[in-house]
Amino acid sequence: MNFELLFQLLLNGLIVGTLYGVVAMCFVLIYKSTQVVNFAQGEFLLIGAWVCYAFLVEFQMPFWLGFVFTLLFMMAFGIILQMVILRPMIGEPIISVIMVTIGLSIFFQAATKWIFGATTATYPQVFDTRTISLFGMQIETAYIMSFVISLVIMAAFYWFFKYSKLGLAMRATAFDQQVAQSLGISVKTVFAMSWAISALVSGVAGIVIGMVNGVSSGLSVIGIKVFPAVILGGLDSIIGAIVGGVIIGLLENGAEFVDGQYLHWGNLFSIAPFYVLIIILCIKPYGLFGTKDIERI
Amino acid sequence: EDSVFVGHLMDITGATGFIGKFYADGVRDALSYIKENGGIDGTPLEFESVDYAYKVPQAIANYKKWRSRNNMIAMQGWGTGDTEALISFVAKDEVPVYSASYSGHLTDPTGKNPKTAKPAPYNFFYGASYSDACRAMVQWAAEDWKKKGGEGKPVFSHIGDNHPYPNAPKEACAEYATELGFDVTSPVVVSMKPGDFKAQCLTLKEAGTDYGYLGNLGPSVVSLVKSCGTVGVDPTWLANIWAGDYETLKTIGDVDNYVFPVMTSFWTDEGVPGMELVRKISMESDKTGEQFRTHHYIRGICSVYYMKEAMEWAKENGGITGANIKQGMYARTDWVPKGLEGVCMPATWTAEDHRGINTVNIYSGEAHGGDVKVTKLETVTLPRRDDWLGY
Amino acid sequence: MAGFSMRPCGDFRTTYRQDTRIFDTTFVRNAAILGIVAVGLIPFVLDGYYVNLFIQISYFAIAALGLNILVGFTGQISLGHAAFFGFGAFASAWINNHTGIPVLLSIPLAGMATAAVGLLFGLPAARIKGLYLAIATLAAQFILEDFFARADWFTGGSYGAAANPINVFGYEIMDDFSFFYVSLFFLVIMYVLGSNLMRSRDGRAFVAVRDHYLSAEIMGINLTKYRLLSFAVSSFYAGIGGALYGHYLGYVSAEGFTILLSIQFLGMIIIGGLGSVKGALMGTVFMVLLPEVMETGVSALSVFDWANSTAVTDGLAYIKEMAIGLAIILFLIFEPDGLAHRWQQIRAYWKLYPFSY
Amino acid sequence: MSEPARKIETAPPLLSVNNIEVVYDDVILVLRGVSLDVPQGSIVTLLGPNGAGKSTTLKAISGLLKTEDGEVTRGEITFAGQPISNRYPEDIVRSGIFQVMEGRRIIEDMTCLENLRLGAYTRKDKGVKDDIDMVFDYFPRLRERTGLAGYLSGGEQQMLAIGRALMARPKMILLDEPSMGLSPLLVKEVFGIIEKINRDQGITMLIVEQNANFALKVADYGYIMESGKVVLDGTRDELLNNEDVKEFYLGGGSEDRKSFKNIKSYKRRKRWL
Amino acid sequence: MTSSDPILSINDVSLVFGGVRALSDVSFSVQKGELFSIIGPNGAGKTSMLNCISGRYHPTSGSVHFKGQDVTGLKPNARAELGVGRTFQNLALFGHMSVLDNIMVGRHHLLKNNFLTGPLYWFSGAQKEELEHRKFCEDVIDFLEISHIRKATAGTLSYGLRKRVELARAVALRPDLILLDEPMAGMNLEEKEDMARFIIDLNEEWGMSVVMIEHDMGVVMDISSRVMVLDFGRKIAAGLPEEVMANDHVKKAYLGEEDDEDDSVSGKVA
Ligand SMILES: Nc1ncnc2c1ncn2[C@@H]1O[C@H](COP(=O)(O)OP(=O)(O)OP(=O)(O)O)[C@@H](O)[C@H]1O
Ligand SMILES: Nc1ncnc2c1ncn2[C@@H]1O[C@H](COP(=O)(O)OP(=O)(O)OP(=O)(O)O)[C@@H](O)[C@H]1O
Ligand SMILES: CC(C)C[C@H](N)C(=O)O
Ligand SMILES: [Mg+2]
Ligand SMILES: [Mg+2]
Repeated sequence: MNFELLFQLLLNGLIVGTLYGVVAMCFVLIYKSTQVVNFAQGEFLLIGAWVCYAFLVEFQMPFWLGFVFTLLFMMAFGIILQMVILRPMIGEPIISVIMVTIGLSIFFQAATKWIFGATTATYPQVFDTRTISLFGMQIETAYIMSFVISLVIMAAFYWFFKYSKLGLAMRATAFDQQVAQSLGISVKTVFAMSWAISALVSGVAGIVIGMVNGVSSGLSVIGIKVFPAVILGGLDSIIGAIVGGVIIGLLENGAEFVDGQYLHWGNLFSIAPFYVLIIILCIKPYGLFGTKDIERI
Repeated sequence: EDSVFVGHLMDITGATGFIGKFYADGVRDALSYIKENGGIDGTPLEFESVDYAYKVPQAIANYKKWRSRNNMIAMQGWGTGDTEALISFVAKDEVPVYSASYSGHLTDPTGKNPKTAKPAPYNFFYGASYSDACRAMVQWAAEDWKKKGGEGKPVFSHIGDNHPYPNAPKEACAEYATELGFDVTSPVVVSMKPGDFKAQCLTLKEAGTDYGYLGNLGPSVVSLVKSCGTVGVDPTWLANIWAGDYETLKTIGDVDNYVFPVMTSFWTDEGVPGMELVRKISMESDKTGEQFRTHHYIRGICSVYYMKEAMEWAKENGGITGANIKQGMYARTDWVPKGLEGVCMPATWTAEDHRGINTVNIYSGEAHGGDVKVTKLETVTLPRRDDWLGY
Repeated sequence: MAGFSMRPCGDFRTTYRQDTRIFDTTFVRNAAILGIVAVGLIPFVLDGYYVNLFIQISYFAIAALGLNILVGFTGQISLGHAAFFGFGAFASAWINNHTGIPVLLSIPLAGMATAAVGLLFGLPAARIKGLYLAIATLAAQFILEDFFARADWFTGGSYGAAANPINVFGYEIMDDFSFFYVSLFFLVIMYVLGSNLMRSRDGRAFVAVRDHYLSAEIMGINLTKYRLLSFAVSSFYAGIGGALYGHYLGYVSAEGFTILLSIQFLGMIIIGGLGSVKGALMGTVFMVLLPEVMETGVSALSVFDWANSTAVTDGLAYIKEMAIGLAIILFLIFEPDGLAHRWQQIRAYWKLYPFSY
Repeated sequence: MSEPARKIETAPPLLSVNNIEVVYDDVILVLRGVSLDVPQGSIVTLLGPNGAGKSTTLKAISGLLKTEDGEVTRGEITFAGQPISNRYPEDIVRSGIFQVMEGRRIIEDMTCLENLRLGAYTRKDKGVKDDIDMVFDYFPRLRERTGLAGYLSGGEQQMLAIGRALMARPKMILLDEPSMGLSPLLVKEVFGIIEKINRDQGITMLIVEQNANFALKVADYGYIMESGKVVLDGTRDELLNNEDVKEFYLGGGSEDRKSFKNIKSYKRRKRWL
Repeated sequence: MTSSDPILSINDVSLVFGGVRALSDVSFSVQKGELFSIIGPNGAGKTSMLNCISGRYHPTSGSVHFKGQDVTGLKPNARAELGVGRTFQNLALFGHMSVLDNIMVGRHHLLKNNFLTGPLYWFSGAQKEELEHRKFCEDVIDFLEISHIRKATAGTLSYGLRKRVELARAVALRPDLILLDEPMAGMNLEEKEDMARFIIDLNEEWGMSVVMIEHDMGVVMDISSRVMVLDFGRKIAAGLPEEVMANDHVKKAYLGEEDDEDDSVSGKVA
């Protein structure tokens, strides 16, 4: 058994996993406040990454400015999207809303390809993407940064939902829109806020991934990849999202180890998380940290 | 017949759209150039280009539609998956298909090689098969290893998705590599969709790969090479033809040792007589004539022109039907379409052997900070071994 | 209390039998039969293009009905329907290729095999609910897709498998014209069976489980059994649809059954109307015709000169995709309950007209 | 029972519903011309059989109809002089009307405390903490229930729902069957509290109730609805003395009440129309 | 009316949720043909008791015997087949089904057709069977006077109507023991009188044993044969209605002192 390789793979899994975790958190945010599973999550990342790219390359902005502009753009994007598309869906069956996000995903997938092309684009070296060596493993500084960012975002989200009034309102809205409205909560505002925050955070994640791997339409597959992460952690748990993300990251890399060294099946890397997902769900039907449905009658 | 109809399947928006667009533009421009300039010896040419997004069922549905509605005579295709799926259909319907799939499986028209699962009598492509191109590069690599003074056996790995296109040369090339004294590892599976491939790179590192065959293309290859760069893995990459071009290298940004095959002249090459026609064709979609074209674009033109000349032969020999076009493909040896001299390489198809081209130009590319440099390494001419026919 | 008796004045029912019919009135039933006959004339009137569209509609609609039984009627969202559809296609091809059982028989057999696989992947449904289950089915989707690409013995691996044409009494159904009738036959049979299921005991149990599983259980419904059963029935439909598809195309490719197709199936039933038998059909028609209409729209543009430069034609490929996404969005914004619901409202309106309130 | 109610006749109506018609789902007509007035500071009760449209009337006022595909198609609702028909529920809450919905509808996956804090969602002032204590004083048993509200018993949930309304400190509360599911002791308490709130805080109340005895005890004025129409209205005393009301809603005083056991035939359903 | 063999007997049932003791060592039995009422303050554990009987909750300790058989470990659906039907405090109808279908679901365990015979409707006897049972359901509908809403979607009905449909659904099960959780909540006097009549008929004419939770003391006093009082999960009294009402503890914890009444609804009423 090659421990060094295993160790490096797991380290890699940890780092990639936190990134999954951040994207997963964006999912959870939307879900927690609107009960909507956002199938366009991957496209949010993509849009964030492309827009930042455009600011940096087309408009030649310095990185910090482009970054801030991207965040502003993403926020506006989230709000406008909610106003135009999702607001009319308030009160409609959840599954219809989910289908709408699928429609959005199709739409943005094509739109970004059209506008930005199907080629992979590389960020200019504005930001230091040096690698540092950690335990004999090369690590991108950007990934380390994302690791820190994720922890910060996670803590912020946790506080937000537990203690802030808007956070409470979001949970109430998710539970029952009619009741929330009867309490004077503007479902529209709540939705707009959650989409805005989610879009913003997705944008950050998109930029981080883009800096390391380049931007291309393929980036949006992350949107599907984090499903297992979200579910493992529990759909409505912020901490669960991070833990789920890390587990998936570790699992992928662990599977690669087993596959590459022993089995040689070839695809364990991408398929193993799904087997594990089913097994874990059978043991813990609400993921690791998800709240149980109240089954009272 | 008052006109001939050619169906054109292209992938612009699908998984291979990144490169598919270049090739599709070549085919489209060539077809409309022919259409506007006299058709097939006076017979008007009709064509329809459909973006099937690299989806096999969509391709088959379109094929059926063209057969029933447009009386399609011949087809310009794209992917390995769809072309291989259509083998029996086109054989039965006698529709010659010129695809951009250089799968070796399409080169045995009669099933002469006992290993051939399905004879492919109506399939043609312009270029060396994926298998032959890989063999040529492996052959080059064997010498390169010696020249560099490498110790022991060099290690070779196939890297690609579990998908007809990357799979096509998998066994053939590994077999030849073993024959040449390589240590061949088990293939490393990397998705055709881009992502973070550091895990797979670590596997390559562990295996000690010296020469890695890249079976995928575009964004996926870019991700892989970049990921490997970050974990400090840099074997000599042997890319398949679709993964080797200026754009890809530029996107990777920083890479040495990137080897790939080429089948035509480059857009920037000077003093090639046939480039005049290529530039005219390019004006079809780019009035300025300034747009840079990749060699995939140019291969698209060659593919159309072989079809065009075979059709002209058919017209003189009993009318433009599928069966006659097929005969037309066998009518010449060391064949270069008129006006494309120096652009397309001399090709020979026979009724028993559809390996039109067995010569591979091997190039090497490197990129530093986005500046790309491409140099020619060698031209390898492979023997037409019978046991290599059809795979 | 208006609105509770939405049937024409003068239509008084005297027996319960009249009240449990699939079609409300004799008139509607006759209209439906007439409709089927009219559809049967399509190949004589319209060209191959439409025949082909109809065939697509039939195999997709069969599978969509299956998905609606699972999602719409039993309330278990599945993101893996395409994989079951694919399994049916491979299974039927395999059965026919390897045992020589005639295609017409291998299709239902493939349905059963798919039902078994569906049951297997449905097992977690005994414990998992809601979106968690939805994602578990997503796992099923990827696991099966991986299986298709890997199981050379069964699917031909990444190269796919050939599927023989249907053979009826020694006559090979090769062309769309005759395949049309085969698919019409299957469509009608499967829809009649589906309607009957939904108005009898087990169909009601499905809906009860969806609407309130806790009280359903107390009413004597075995939750585990029905959750699994709906997976099996749904996969059976998917299998039949898939098998038809395979034999129609003549070739089954491991790539054809992606998550995108699963999503398309979901789109069909959501747009058609969840929990409605005819909704599944309506939604399928919508989803099959949508890209065609977009395509036609786009090619209609080519009469303009500006629309013929490659820049624009390439753009149009994307515009077409975008338009499909947009059409789904717009449709759901304006018609979130689906076509079947609107249909009901239109009918209610006309029946009560002019006293529409 | 003789002390005259406050001078409600002269007070301008805080809420007035004017001949409204409500349609569900574009086709189902449920209210066919309902009018009622709720004077400032009064308690008005709305009685009627199941399915009469009482809850619908309340939802029309609070704007929650929208969420059920319902719509006010004719008529006007004005609150404090402003038209509010078909406005968004959150705006209506902000303007001072708070509805306690039928069937409690608490947020099950939150604690009592969080539910109460949500009641005060529209408030900007600092008094929220004190008001939470006030609610806990009204309903002491809620203080001890620290788990998720979904696990509370039915009655406890009802208390929480009323408490949550108080947290909003509205001008007017619409109560949909507040006594439903409460033990007799609590029913008394709740009505006591309702009255106290009305008296101490001057909050106007519109109460839909089935327990007509209690409702008419606290109410100043009452309306009776059937099949989407108001069929009878009057002051408390008028209604208490109406023969039909006595027979169908009050059961004719507690002494000569006939036993439920002895009702041998079903009531013919009384129609005022 | 009552015979002496118990149809239901509850032996020392306790139920604990985390820290909450919803039931502590409750025992009682219901005789065949009895109309047994459970009363008690809110949160006393009444609904939890019904849930233990119908199988939604499994007691932490103690046992439930139905018709002499130990059913403690059985699932709810198995108990339904043995003949336990119930209604719910918080409505639990199948909201998107018609009233008729809701009631037909009650017949589930009595129907024989299944997913194989159902689709072959006309040929497998499924139709015949459905229609037979439909007739029974119509009788229940007539009995409960809800024929005008037969085709309505259950979810759109008003609260009171839904309660009635729930009762109909439970009756359609043809249970030997029917559990009613506050069947009269949300009804006015007139409707309560009707409901009381239905329940008495179910008990006397249809021969069902009834366990009922109800807060309306008038109804409980008048129609039940025996009453049990729960408080904080404990049984604090049981017996004939008059006996129970006379119990001091019950008066205080549940009814509130009689003479306090006018004070609590003070002011103008006084
Ligand atoms: N969302 C809806 N869609 C269609 N019809 C509805 C809807 N909500 C209520 N109705 C109908 O409107 C009528 C009045 O209902 P409402 O709930 O207002 O009655 P209610 O007077 O509150 O009765 P209850 O005392 O039983 O609560 C009923 O016939 C009901 O079926
Ligand atoms: N599933 C559960 N989890 C946690 N606690 C529960 C659960 N079910 C009931 N309880 C608790 O058990 C106690 C008894 O509840 P139950 O519903 O049986 O009361 P009840 O007597 O029916 O009251 P009510 O008359 O108000 O309906 C309550 O304090 C409740 O919070
Ligand atoms: C991947 C692509 C470049 C398509 C290629 N022609 C194939 O063989 O599939
Ligand atoms: Mg009501
Ligand atoms: Mg209770």
